[in-house]
Amino acid sequence: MDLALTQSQEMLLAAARGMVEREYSKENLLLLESGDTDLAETLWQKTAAAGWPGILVPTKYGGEGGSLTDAAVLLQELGRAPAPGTFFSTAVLGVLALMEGGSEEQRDAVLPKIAFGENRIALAATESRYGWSKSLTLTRATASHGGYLLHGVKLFVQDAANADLLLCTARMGDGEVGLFLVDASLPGVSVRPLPGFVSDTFEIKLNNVEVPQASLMPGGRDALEQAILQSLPVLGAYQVGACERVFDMTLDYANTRIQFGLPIGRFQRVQDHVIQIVNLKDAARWTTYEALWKLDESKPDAATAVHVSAAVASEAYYQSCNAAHEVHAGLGIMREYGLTLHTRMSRTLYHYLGDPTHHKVRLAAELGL
Amino acid sequence: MDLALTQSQEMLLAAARGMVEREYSKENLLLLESGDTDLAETLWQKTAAAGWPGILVPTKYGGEGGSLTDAAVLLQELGRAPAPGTFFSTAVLGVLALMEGGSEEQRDAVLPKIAFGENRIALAATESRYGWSKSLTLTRATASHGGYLLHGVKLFVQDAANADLLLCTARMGDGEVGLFLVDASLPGVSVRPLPGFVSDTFEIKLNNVEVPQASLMPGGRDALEQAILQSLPVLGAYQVGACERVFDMTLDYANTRIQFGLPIGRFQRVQDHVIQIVNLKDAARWTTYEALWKLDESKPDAATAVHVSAAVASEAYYQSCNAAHEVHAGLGIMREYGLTLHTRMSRTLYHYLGDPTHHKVRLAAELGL
Amino acid sequence: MNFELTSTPEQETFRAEVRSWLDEHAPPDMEHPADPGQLTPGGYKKQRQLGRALGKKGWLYPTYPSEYGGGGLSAEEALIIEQELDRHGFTLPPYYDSGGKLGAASIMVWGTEEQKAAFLPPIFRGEVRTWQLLTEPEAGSDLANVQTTAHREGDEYIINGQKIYVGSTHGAEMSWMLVNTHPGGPRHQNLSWFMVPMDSPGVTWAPMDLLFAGNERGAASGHKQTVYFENVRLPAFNLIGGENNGWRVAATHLELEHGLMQTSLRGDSLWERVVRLYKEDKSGGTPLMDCPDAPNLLADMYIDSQIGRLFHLRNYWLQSTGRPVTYHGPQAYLHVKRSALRTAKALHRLFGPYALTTDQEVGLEDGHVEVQQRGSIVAQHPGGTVEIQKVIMARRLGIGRGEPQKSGRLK
Amino acid sequence: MNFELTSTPEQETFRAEVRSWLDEHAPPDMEHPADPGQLTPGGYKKQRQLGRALGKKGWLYPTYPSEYGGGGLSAEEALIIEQELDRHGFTLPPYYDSGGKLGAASIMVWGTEEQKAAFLPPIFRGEVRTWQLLTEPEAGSDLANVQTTAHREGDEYIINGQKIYVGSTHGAEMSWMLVNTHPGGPRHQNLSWFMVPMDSPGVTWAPMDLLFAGNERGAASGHKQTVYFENVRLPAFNLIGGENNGWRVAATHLELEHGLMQTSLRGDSLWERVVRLYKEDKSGGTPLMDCPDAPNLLADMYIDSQIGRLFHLRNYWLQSTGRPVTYHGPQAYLHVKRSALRTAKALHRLFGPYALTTDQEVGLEDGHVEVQQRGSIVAQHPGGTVEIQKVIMARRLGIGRGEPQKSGRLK
Repeated sequence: MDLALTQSQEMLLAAARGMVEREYSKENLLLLESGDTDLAETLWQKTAAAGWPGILVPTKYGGEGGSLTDAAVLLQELGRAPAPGTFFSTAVLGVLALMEGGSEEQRDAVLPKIAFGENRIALAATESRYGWSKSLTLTRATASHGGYLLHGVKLFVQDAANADLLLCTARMGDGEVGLFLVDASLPGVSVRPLPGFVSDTFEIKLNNVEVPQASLMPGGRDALEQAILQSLPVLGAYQVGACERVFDMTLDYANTRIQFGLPIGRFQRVQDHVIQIVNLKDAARWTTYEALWKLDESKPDAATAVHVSAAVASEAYYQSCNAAHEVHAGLGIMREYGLTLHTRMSRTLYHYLGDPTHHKVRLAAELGL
Repeated sequence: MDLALTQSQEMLLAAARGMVEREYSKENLLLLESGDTDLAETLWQKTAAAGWPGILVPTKYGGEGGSLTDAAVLLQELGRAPAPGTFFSTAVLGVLALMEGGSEEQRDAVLPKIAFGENRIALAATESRYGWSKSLTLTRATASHGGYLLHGVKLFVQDAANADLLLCTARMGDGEVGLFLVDASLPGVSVRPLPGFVSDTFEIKLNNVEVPQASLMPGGRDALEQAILQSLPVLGAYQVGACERVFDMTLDYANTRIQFGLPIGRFQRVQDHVIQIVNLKDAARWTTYEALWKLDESKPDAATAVHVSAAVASEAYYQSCNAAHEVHAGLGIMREYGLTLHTRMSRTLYHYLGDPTHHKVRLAAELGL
Repeated sequence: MNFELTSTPEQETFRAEVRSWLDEHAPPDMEHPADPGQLTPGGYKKQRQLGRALGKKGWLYPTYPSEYGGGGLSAEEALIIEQELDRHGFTLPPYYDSGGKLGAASIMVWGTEEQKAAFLPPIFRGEVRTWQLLTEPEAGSDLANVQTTAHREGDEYIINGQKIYVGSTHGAEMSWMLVNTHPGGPRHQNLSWFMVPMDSPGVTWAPMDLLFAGNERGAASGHKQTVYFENVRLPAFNLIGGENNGWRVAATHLELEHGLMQTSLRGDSLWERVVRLYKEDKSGGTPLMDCPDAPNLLADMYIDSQIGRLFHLRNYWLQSTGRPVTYHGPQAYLHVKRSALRTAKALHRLFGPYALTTDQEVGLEDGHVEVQQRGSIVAQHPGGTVEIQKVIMARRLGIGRGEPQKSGRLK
Repeated sequence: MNFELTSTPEQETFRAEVRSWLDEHAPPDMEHPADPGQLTPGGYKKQRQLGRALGKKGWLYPTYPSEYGGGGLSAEEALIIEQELDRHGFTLPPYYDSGGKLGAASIMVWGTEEQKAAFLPPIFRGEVRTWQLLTEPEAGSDLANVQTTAHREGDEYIINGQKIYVGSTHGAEMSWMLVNTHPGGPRHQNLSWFMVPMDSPGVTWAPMDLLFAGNERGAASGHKQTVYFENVRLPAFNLIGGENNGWRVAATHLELEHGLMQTSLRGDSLWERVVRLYKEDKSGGTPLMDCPDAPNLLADMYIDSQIGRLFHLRNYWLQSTGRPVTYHGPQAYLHVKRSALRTAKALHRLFGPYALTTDQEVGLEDGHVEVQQRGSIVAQHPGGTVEIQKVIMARRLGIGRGEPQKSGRLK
């Protein structure tokens, strides 16, 4: 047993932390939140220049061929910011979906471009009834001119703003759900941001979009399931990093904010909020990294560990933000302070790829209950 | 609007408090817990001598003809002790079941005796699969010699030790569930206490017990449902009184126990446990008394209020005991201190007549959800 | 016992009068944005118009003496006005006027006859709306740690400093504030309480950029402001309750802020919206997550709302019958704050991302559900954090002290 | 990263050796009562017999130096012994020996060579079992508030006082205790730490009547005792670490008690029992309540047990690799205490009254479920209440202090 990161992971982590602190600074994130798309582009280019998007791309496609744990180390640092989800959607979920479900042609065409930061992917799977079961896919794929016509509405799609490619589910003529890799610039594709207490969430309308036969991914919906399963603890690592940052902010505030002549952290009620965050973040960390290890080692009970970690990490981020708000009181809700960047993201990630209830139902199934 | 008790209720409360403090003292309750059946008999006779068992019995049967709220005042004081459930099973649940479902002959025969403390009743309804739905009744009532043969096992029956009469459900020849008033001394009835973390809980075996036709209660199972509904907030009042006593004990201990040179109640973490008890007990009190008022006034939404109060009161008593244990630490688990009398009772009442989950399901149904 | 807010025949006559008056005088097309920060100047103008009309009848501050512009009415009659306004979707006053609701209580207790006559009628008649200025960057939970100063020069005080989390979107005519008039003086004996015309030279304000603007119960407040004071000169007449006596003056309205003000005893409108969504969904209409314990979550929400209603009903009863009120205000407030977070979580679990968007096409209930998500977080601190509510409860219950602390004077 | 407790081939050989030794030497028909208070004298005798056999091989306290009767083995080898004992349903030692587990650490750090040679070998060889005597009526959370006194006369100390919540059902040969040797002296500098033969004249004990007897993790303890000291004379040799230095001596073992001792890294046996009950019920066997969120409750139970396992695994890793260990012990302990209450509630909801009875016919799992109901409440205070765990965590994290506090020395 050894719960430490490898030396190269430690180096990756240190480099990532430096870059994230520099580029995904609070100031920049507040600008992104205000809709600064030029900055989003600049930051993506810098991320690409660091070679990060290729972390999971096999070396034969020009990537790093890293493990899920390697990717998790990067995500953990991005979560501290909290950086936008483009990287996760593209370099984790997108790459894994292509590896699990793409044709050799699709991999050849796309993976090298991802590794070099030239393609960004968004997963367009959820629809009017939000959830992750196959039966909820209403978008239709109709055979037409040797290709397909896609028609339907995808709701609550993450990170679609700058995506070139959409991973799109659609119901085929035979009733099965197929998975398509769709060029987002095709006629009939329209993308609309959804305002509110969410981060980078969109509606995508597919109005009889003509796609070639080759856009169908042979692995289908099952491959997507598999990709999501592998992605979940990598996303969990992002939530762990985010919890760590929320903890750092809160501990620092508890130690420096003076009220009644004392740092507020001397009051037991305030301490208890901080302790709650520590407990949540540690639970998230260790369940997440065990799930990553089990996936990387192809352990038979990896799925069980994944659902545990997904339920724990989403809940941990959500509740850590709540506890941080209790400690910060008025300051915490000031946008410029930066805590609400996390609060907003914690809400978005709470349901994304399945909320804790969903994962507990899946966990119970894995345990044969 | 007036949330105060009436003057006569206030007088009843004061008298009840005095008597409960005197007769149902901690010392006596510890003896009862150890199985002192002579004392149980003595205490029952004193309770009967005070006229309490007739509180809900209509005057024409020799009782007080009081309202549910009147009965609740008594129960609240008994809950402070916490006194055994015989009084509730007999004078509340038993009387209401007879009123709702008994024949005129049954009422004539039994109600006056209850009012004078000469009969005690236990409800023998639950069986191997615990719960309150009709489908769970497996005990059979077979027509025989102009009466019935009852055969089956009743599990987790409360307060059966000194009961003369059993309110017993059984499945009739036509598949419906009937309700019988059964003489507990009949051949074939055997009563066995169940040990553990419960109070006054029994198994009753009915081995082909011959009962006369007249023991069938015409109101049937529906009348029992109705009686239970009315009894629930009266039991809730018992839980409210119990919470009050747990609060008193805990506040007193927090104020007098010195550690680190201070009363432990000066520490915020200890305060928070006490505050939790106050919040729980007040929530239980006001939901309970509103439900009582709605029942007494025959408000159309009384059932909704009953299920709210039942869920809240059971949870409140359970969690108040837990919070009290956190404050009392080692002292709380010493039997002679008396807190565990409440803890044990809070567990028993948690599931009795439906646990909070059950009442929330019923509540959702009442709300049309 | 009787849990019903019953009315006498006279009160029912009064209700009919209020109802028909409101049908006539409530301006048409009044705005009810989910996020009160979205209230337009025109919408605000209509609220003030209704306020002035109510004020003229003495119905804006109905229980205050009519000699000062109040209505001289009973608590029951005031409740009738509140209930009838509620049918139009408004509270009393129909705009954020926390300064009036809280400050007026202090002026009634601590003001001289001249001060009452000068300050109260414009507020009670709806001509003036008032902000409260309490919180400062260094005075949050520790409200007595005021750094804004005032020193006397002749018949004037000169004020310097800043206050945060103030008021709402559309300006105010008056404010009241706690100011340090004895820097270095003993804690709680160094503060004074002033009425401040907001058009005084040297008073400026700017909106704060917050997670959510409206967070007050009752009339939603809109954007909060930072208010700056630079050599603001104020007549000594505007000092209420005497120099360095401000903490005692503030104790009067803090009691109100700590949960005793809530007279809205109706059901929970959010609950009604959610039930409608849930039922519509069951018949295939709106979007519900696959949530196996939905009935349990909804039951918990309902129970929370009932406990909140009963705590407020009890407080109203205690107060209106002159019974001792101690920990009860903060208890109700604590419940409101805590259950808001539970409800937010339940709604997120029930409706998933639908609960989080204000989008006109897919957002739920014109954004009211999304607003609750943000508002429940913001609601944790105004009027004192959860921790402060518990501090007060513990003192009032006498936990660790033996002797329970009495509550502040209300009248 | 690697979360697996992998073994080298040498370690696997060792495991095989332990396993076959245990198959041979573990007495047959050892008792495993759900409530350890039910352990018979005969059952206890067998536990001690196994303990002495283990002790002879150095496997009872495997990581301690062999010169004192320990095994001189690695942490990994000790874990193998624990795992193999666990297959027989026992911990290491196979009886309650908290005095040995905790006290030995202090003697190793603070004892003189002579003291180590005198006190440790009998414990490590299983000839002596030891109780810890810490809590007093006035010294609970405030463990330093010891009222039991000792004063020196010549080469002896004379002890008077009482200790509560001590040991277990079937007696002990030795105890160690904290005693006040400087009444009126400064806090934390007035205590001394003694080894006490329990057959010393003037030592008596009586069982306490508690909600539940066994509450320690590891080997269940059985009934707790009150131990009385009346003019008990003790050689000065039995004073460990010097007069009035007892608080520092105790800090060594308190660290262990605050959650770092748990090396049981296996799954949760209660969880396995419950899953079996649940699955049997689904096929019509055992009694389950009508509980719509049963899968959710079971998932929560499972998640709690996984977090507990991972916290302990992390602590074991931190400790065995010499990494800094600060708040981690109390964190794991807090989780164990808290999740025990959650689990109790879930079991009550799942199984209703079945969860509460030890009845041989209808009780679940020979009463193990009922015992958990009582045990989870009792488990809240030993080794420090939930509040004390948080106090330590807050200090170690430096909340409100800036500078995190270092943990006590372990070796």
